[in-house]
Amino acid sequence: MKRTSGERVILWTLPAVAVIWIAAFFLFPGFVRPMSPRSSAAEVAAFYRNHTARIRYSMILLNWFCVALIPILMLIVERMRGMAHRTPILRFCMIGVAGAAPIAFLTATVFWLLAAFQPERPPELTQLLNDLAWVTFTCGVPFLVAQCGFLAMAIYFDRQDHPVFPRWVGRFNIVIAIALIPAGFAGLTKTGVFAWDGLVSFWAKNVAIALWIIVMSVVLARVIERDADAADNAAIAG
Amino acid sequence: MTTQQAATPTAPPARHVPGQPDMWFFVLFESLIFTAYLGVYLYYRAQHQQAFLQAQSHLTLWLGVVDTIVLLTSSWSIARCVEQARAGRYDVARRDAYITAAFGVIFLVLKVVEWTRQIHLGNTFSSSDFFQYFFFLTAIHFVHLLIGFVALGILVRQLSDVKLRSQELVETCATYWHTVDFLWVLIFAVLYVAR
Amino acid sequence: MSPVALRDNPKRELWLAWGATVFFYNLYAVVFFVFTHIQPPGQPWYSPDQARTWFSHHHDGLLIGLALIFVFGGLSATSIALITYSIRRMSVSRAFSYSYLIIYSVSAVPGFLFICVALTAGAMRPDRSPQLQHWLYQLGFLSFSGTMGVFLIGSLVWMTAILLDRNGVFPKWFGYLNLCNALTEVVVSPSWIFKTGVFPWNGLIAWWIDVFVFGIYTGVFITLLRGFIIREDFGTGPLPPAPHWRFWATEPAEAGS
Amino acid sequence: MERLNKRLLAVWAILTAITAGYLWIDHSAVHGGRAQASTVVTVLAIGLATLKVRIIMREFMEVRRAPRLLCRLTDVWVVLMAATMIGLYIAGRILAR
Repeated sequence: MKRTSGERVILWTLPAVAVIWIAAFFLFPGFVRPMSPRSSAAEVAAFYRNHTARIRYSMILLNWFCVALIPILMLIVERMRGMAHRTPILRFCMIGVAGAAPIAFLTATVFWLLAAFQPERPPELTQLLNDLAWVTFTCGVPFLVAQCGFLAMAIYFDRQDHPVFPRWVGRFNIVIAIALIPAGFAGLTKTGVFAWDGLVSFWAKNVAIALWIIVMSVVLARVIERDADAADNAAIAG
Repeated sequence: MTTQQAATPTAPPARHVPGQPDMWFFVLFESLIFTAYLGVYLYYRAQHQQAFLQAQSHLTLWLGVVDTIVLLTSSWSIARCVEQARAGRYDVARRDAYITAAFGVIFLVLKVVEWTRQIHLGNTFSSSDFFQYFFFLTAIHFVHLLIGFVALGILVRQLSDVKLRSQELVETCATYWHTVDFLWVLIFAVLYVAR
Repeated sequence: MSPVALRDNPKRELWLAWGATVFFYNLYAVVFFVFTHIQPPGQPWYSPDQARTWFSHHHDGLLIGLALIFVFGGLSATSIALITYSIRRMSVSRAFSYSYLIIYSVSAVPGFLFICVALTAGAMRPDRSPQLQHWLYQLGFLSFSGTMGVFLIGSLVWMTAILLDRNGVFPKWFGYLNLCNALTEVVVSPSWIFKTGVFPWNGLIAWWIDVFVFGIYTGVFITLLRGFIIREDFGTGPLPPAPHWRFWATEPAEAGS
Repeated sequence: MERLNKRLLAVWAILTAITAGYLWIDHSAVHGGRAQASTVVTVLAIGLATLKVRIIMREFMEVRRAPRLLCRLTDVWVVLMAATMIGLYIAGRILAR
């Protein structure tokens, strides 16, 4: 007997978290028009001096909420119990990467906050912290790529009459994984679509993450409703 | 799943591996690692003899000799312990295990005293090449000895609990303890006596 | 094995995780030794100028090689998951398996992400001031080597599980090999103290003997995991011995008790 | 009252005597109040130590009652350890010249 009590509560934290994330995203002045890796040290330092407050508050917010997706991921992991798998190994893979990805993002926020903590420090130091933050944020995709890959594989192997997730969700995860991969190469160039402010490494990557969260939460909501209804019916019948 | 293995003390067969054969894998592998550590030390020592000799003169040889004899005595005790356990005299065996532990503790205390003395003399982990090796080798051996107390704990539990008693495990733990002993014999020779 | 056979094979998930593990360790070796030349490690005693030269010298290799780690690094989870599963198959509490899963998953971030970030940041701007390049250089190598100690507890968790296990999932000697590995992992920590001699991050004792032991350990556990998958019967009792090759298969002790 | 195992006592006495013998070796290595580098002393120290290791393995660790494979394996190991250590020491001395 699956214990599903409270899963709706966890699911409904997502809209709240999404609002906070979107707010933080627009509050951080370096995201709306992504900071360029071509900026000189002086420009970067000026940026941190001019926007100190917005950088601090947005990053503190992200610092609090970067782990907020973990409960949602655990909902997915719990759904994976119902899949037609022989072993829990893909669940273990998911749990493994679910913890590492937010910690990587947390590290990036620490660098941003550190740069904004003392904007009057020598410009080169500010630029160094800024580089570390952006490299961690942009290139730090390994756990997300693997997460999509593991989930796609789990859905592919879920061969039963009523699979937990529809088959297209697996293919969707592959597409997202592919969209995330180029960001790993952002260190190779400072210009063009592959640079950390570029179309591929910034926009495609972050839109892909947003899309993944939206689509997966809708899919998850449907599955959870279905399970909850089934549980209710069983309770009535019993 | 719930029943424990029923190990009754029996006379040893003509030729048998003392303890789990698997522990002998550890003995041989760990000896190789220590041989590598000691070999690296001897190689560099031979190239910088005066510096090593000068630093080595701060060690007290008789303290090292006492250390060695203390550990040898603990090894002797645990060897007796194994024999007594095999003969089914578990109370005597347990007493021998406690004697082993006591000598082990004496060794640990002597080591801490020696380290403290050297640090007061200004010889620390980062003060000279010789003392790098000295502190590294004695410390990593110290850690092995601490794990030896875990092994002794398992051994005493085997001797105390009628349901658990496994001569194989007693011998396995003793084999570990002897390994810690003979590794010290090697460390002592190259740190205190080698010139 | 053909794809069709794999689809119906009840062990497909295990074999895929095993294959991914082999792929990951090989990729790691190729990236670190061939592409980036992070191994053998750079000299710990480098001056700021030498560190800066090191970055410009290895510029392309570092960026391409580390990008590969950024893309495939998440596959490290497969070996952790497989080992977690193997511990769950033992007759010990699941607390052991979950401890192993958490310890190794969390260690991945300082274990390999920090060095990738630090060295990528350094290679991206080879014209940065030597002092800062020097700092990135040290951050990279020390976060990579100096944090090996976290695997001490992880190895001991696995060791304890193997030694207590009555299902014969792994031979006991491998349990003791875990102890050997754990004790060499802590030997790397003097790299926080020394720049020359045998104890820095490229030292003979602190690094190479440890890498040698870790290499043997990794090779052995990948082989043993293969044997484990072959023997796996999806039950809860003692694992049956390997069908043909009995080299690593300890007899399931106390079977039927 | 259990009987004292005379064999183990003798082994312990021999091992302790060899250990005490190091004091004499050390004494002989000092010339004019200062310790001198000496290959003889080093080789002797390693040789005696590995001899002690073999005695510990044979008697205390009961290898003498173990299958021949383990007897031979441990003997090979003792030789291997001694040869590696002495070899590296001598290699270091040769390279130092």
